[in-house]
Amino acid sequence: MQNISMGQAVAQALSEEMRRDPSVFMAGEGIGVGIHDSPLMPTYGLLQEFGPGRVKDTPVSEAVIAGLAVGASVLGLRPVVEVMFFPFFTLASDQIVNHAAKLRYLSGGKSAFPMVVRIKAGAGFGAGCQHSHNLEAWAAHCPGLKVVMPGTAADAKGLLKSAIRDDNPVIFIEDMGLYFFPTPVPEEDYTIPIGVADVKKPGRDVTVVTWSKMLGTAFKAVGPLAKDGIDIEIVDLRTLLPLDKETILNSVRKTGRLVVLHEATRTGGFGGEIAALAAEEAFEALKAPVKRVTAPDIPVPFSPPLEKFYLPDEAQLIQAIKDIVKA
Amino acid sequence: MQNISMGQAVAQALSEEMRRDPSVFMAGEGIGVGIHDSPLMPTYGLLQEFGPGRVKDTPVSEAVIAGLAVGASVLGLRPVVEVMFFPFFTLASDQIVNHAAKLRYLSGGKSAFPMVVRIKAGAGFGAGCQHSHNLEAWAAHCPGLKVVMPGTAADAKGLLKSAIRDDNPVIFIEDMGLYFFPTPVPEEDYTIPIGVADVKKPGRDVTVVTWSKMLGTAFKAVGPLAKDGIDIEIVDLRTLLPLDKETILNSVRKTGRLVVLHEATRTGGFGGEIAALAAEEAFEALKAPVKRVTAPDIPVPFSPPLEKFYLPDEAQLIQAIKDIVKA
Amino acid sequence: MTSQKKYELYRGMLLIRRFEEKLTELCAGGKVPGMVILCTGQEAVAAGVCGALEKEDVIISNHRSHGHLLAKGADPNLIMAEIYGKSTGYNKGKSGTLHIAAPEVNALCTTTVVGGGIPIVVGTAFAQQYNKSGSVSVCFFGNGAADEGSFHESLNMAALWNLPAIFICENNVYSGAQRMEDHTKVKDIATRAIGYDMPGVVVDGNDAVAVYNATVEARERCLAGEGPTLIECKTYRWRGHGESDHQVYQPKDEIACWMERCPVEKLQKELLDEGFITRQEVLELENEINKAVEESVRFAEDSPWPAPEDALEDIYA
Amino acid sequence: MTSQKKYELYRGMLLIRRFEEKLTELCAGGKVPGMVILCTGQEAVAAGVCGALEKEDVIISNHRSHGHLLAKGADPNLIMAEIYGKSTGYNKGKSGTLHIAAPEVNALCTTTVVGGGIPIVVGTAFAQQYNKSGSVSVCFFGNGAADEGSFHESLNMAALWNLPAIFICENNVYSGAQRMEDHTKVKDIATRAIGYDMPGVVVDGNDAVAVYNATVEARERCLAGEGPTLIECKTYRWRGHGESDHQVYQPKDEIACWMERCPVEKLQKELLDEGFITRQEVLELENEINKAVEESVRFAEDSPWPAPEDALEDIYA
Ligand SMILES: Cc1ncc(C[n+]2csc(CCOP(=O)(O)OP(=O)(O)O)c2C)c(N)n1
Ligand SMILES: Cc1ncc(C[n+]2csc(CCOP(=O)(O)OP(=O)(O)O)c2C)c(N)n1
Ligand SMILES: [Mg+2]
Ligand SMILES: [Mg+2]
Repeated sequence: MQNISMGQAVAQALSEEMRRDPSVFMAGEGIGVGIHDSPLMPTYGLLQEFGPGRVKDTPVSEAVIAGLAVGASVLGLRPVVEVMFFPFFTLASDQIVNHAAKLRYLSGGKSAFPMVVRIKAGAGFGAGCQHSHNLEAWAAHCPGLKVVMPGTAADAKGLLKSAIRDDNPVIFIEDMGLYFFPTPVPEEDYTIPIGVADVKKPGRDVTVVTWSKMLGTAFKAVGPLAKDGIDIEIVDLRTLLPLDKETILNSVRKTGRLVVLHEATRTGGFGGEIAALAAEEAFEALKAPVKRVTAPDIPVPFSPPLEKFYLPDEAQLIQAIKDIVKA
Repeated sequence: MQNISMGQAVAQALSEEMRRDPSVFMAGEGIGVGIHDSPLMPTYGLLQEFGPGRVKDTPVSEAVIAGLAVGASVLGLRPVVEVMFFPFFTLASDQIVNHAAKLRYLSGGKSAFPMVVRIKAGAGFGAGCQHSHNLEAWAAHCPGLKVVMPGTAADAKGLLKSAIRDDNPVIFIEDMGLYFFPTPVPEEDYTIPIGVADVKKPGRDVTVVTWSKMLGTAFKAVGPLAKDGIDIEIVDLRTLLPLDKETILNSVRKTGRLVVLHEATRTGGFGGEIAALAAEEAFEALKAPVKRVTAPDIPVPFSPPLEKFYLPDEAQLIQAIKDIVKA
Repeated sequence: MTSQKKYELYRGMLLIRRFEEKLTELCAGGKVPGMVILCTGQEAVAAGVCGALEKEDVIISNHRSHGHLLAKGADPNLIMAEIYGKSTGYNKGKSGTLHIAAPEVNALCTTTVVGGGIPIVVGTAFAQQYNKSGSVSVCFFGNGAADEGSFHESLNMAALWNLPAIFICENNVYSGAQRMEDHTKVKDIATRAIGYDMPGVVVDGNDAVAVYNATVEARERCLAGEGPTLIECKTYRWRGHGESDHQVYQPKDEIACWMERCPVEKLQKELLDEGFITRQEVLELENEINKAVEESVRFAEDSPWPAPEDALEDIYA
Repeated sequence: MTSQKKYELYRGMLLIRRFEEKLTELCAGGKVPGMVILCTGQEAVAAGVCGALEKEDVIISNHRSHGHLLAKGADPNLIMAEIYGKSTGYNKGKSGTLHIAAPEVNALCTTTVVGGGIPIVVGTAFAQQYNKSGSVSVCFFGNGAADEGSFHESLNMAALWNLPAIFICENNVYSGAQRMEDHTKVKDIATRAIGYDMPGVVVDGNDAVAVYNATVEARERCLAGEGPTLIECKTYRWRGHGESDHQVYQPKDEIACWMERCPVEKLQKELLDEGFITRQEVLELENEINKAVEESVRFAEDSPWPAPEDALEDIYA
């Protein structure tokens, strides 16, 4: 088992898939020659290995980067393109939502669009709201897309391989907060299925459904809560679309309590979907109100104390859990 | 009381506001000289009355149409711009989400962006998924925006006037299914406050939260359910952001049962937010599982029987209500 | 150009014309659902461009697609059935008139998002270059679409990478109800090619032979690795934006003037003048084509509707 | 240009230079949060453009904004405090270095979405035209931004409507780590103006006087109702894209060569040669400016952080 960061795990998945399958190529702004020459970054070293024919630095043109993937994939290539930061998803969204997600349907099932859009996400870098704005709820509201958001380096590697081998457009969202800390990642070639949530920690009292960087926040709450005799079950969604309802519902039916934890802002966030699911399909099992722990409904502010205030933390999670265990 | 369609009610609000306030202007594709020369359309007659200086036909350029509104509003004008169909919101979304919604925050409260973006929405016209795709959940997930989606012509008039007078960016979503049927609309100048839901029909047994065209579908369920002794309360959201939680919660606390009805696809739809709200804050009052009646998770298909299948209808609503009244 | 080739272009245009005239009739009779958008008067663009392509060349089309599809060799029956929304249509009724894809003839994607196809053709051309497939990609779009940001990003990238792409701007004077001078100040869209260091060509879009020749040249450039070309075809939309548009903003004499320059009649006259066909043969051809069109309507009308639950299929591969 | 005016431009450039050199130092010392992006070497663009504007003229800036803001007359203290994220900053710490708005001097919006400001300047210029305010709007953006769709849509609309807008493309050779030839085939971004029937001008972006003159002319066109101008200022980024960029892709001799062409020294030399200032006065000015910069740092460091809950404010008007 190697110890590598999520950035490195992504780079490993990319390079292994590119070696395996010559139809895989990459495109994006500065994915080859970049302004961050760090081996922790997710496309580090790929230009050197695969050359400019397969690792394409592009103009700053998000719409055509996405369109490039749509067109190349319908002819059978497997593009992996990058949207540098999540707010720029807006600029690519017509191609992704109205084209990548819909053109197979519009072909009556004749065509396929095996493409991956990698997106860098997450607040916490002092970059402000035009660089940090988690919009996974947008992508997850678009039938035809798959939406993946790994919470560990090991998951990222296996899920990205699945995404590249998938015959559908996959939005693969990488929280930059996970890029820099090494964790154990298997060395071999493995895939993790898209559409399957993972119970990262079994528990008795409360189900915490979360994804991406917030998985770490959930784990930080385990110890303090255990001291109070509260045993949480952590369900890492990993894939938002298609949603693994069974794993969520089984957990909620077992614990009878649900807290959803995500970094995105609250209103209209994907946490609503999870809470709704429980209220619809695990209602009889629920012993207490559902809770969502999320960012407040504000843009991500720049100043360190403000940005810290923005990000949900384990204290808020612990409080929410205690509230409903008491209830 | 006049009998006019929602298209006419919108046109009336626009012309009255333009007469009242010279800082109001309009821009959009074919809002002046249009391919539909019908008096039922929402911008009919405005070019004649106000001239090409205030009713600006634009190139087919959604990003700059939205940017025009951002820039003009920060200098104190009150632009009302149009996005022709909801899927093209994607093309304007960087300007709307990363700029209109955030620039006030980024100015530290120094600047204001009093602009309205009108969007034509709704399936049912045989135009297919690149013209019909309700994305209100996207807009409602963006702090800094207000999101309004009227369900009657009378509401449209009063809400649009409020939107134009509001000092914030307002996304005003008009379902084209309401454009063509006359209903009573007060003749005088009136506003309806943004952020206030409306109990369109009080009832005892089940709360139905809905908005836009689906309000009519909810009303179609009233009679048949009454025959079975079920009395529904219909809450017309009217505004999705800011969300009138109190009205929703009061109703749910009273009836103990909630069904959310919307036209957009299910997963990630704004119905999740409403269901989550109930599961969080009216949990004790809930007597039965929450239900969502929505379109299935598919793009809007073209063929009439398929498109009909797509649209949620009163039969589905009635079934959902009966299911939870029995439960 | 050989007379034989000219005859093929003529024949192709005639099919498009009659197919769409039938649609006008069907729309007036309320026979087809949704909004139907025709290219009547613009047939020379579809015929001239597609006449210069090989089967494996890709086309990406827009809302005004019937001509492109027919010229690329798509089956009129399957197009008509799709327009009707029948299960036998090219896309099982999911697309309707606005987004027909016919991968069978490499009409890979049709998008009704104005400008939406231009980035996609960058992708298909990239795949052709990447695979050294010796084929090219063509995107059809209107003068209005040339104002979309996607046009700009796409032409820049295509030029930068020398992609085998041909950008066909079908300038029919209007963009919706807006005339060219109401949506851009520039006189020729082709001028914009300079901004990407790409050749930009203006051709008479009512002359199928001129369109054909320009396309052949652009295709050769593509295959020689010299990159993309922007071809602006000046033409005119005889009918409204769609069949429900009453054309109140289109001057009657302007329409009349352009009808004088009918691209189908032009080629017919040349072929008659050259003695390649006789009046009798024209009548026979008309007859044959009318039959094919009638047959497509019969096929569509006799075809079953999709079952409602079919709507749930074809989302994921 | 009068020597007095030239002196003002020189003085403005010197302030920008020293202000940003200080930021380089602060970043290296880990004193300021987030990613700081400097315009060192490009000062002549900010100074030349803003020197030609009146107070009521609007500027819309981008991620490389400090120069624009200072040249437009923004307060160094409030900029520095904002960069530090302090409550006394222009935007109470909500913006940081990347999106500073200083409505006080009509630096209305700064957006770090590449190309995002270009549509906005169409809006401000429209408002000025609508209100017959006799002022103009200027948008600063880079060579990279000129590939975004927003550039295209905006220039087309601005030209179509004859808006009083000036588009300043600050071509510093790079777009992130990509050189100009890696992101577009065209040699001069200004060429693209032809595609909108708009004047496109190339100027030496290291010559504040040339930039000033081009802006004056463009501004006069605006005010005469003759519409917008695209001005491309050829310049160079001495430092990395941001302060954390180690410039591995920027050839050392290229940097050295451009440092030879320092815009600040150029004007200083001219003023000395003209005898308008003496070496002594230069030293005094340096001194004064260094003090102002130090003062801005002191102001920022002494200022309080915003309270966490302040994050909840300023969303809605
Ligand atoms: C992104 C987008 N905006 C607006 C529309 C509505 N619309 C459909 S066709 C059209 C005009 C397009 O004009 P042009 O590109 O010249 O094509 P033409 O219809 O003339 O063939 C418009 C505005 C659309 N379908 N997509
Ligand atoms: C829409 C968008 N895409 C990508 C980025 C990341 N990014 C920031 S600056 C930059 C390069 C811009 O180059 P240029 O416009 O030439 O400006 P310069 O940095 O050289 O001043 C990129 C790609 C961004 N901020 N916004
Ligand atoms: Mg046209
Ligand atoms: Mg640059």
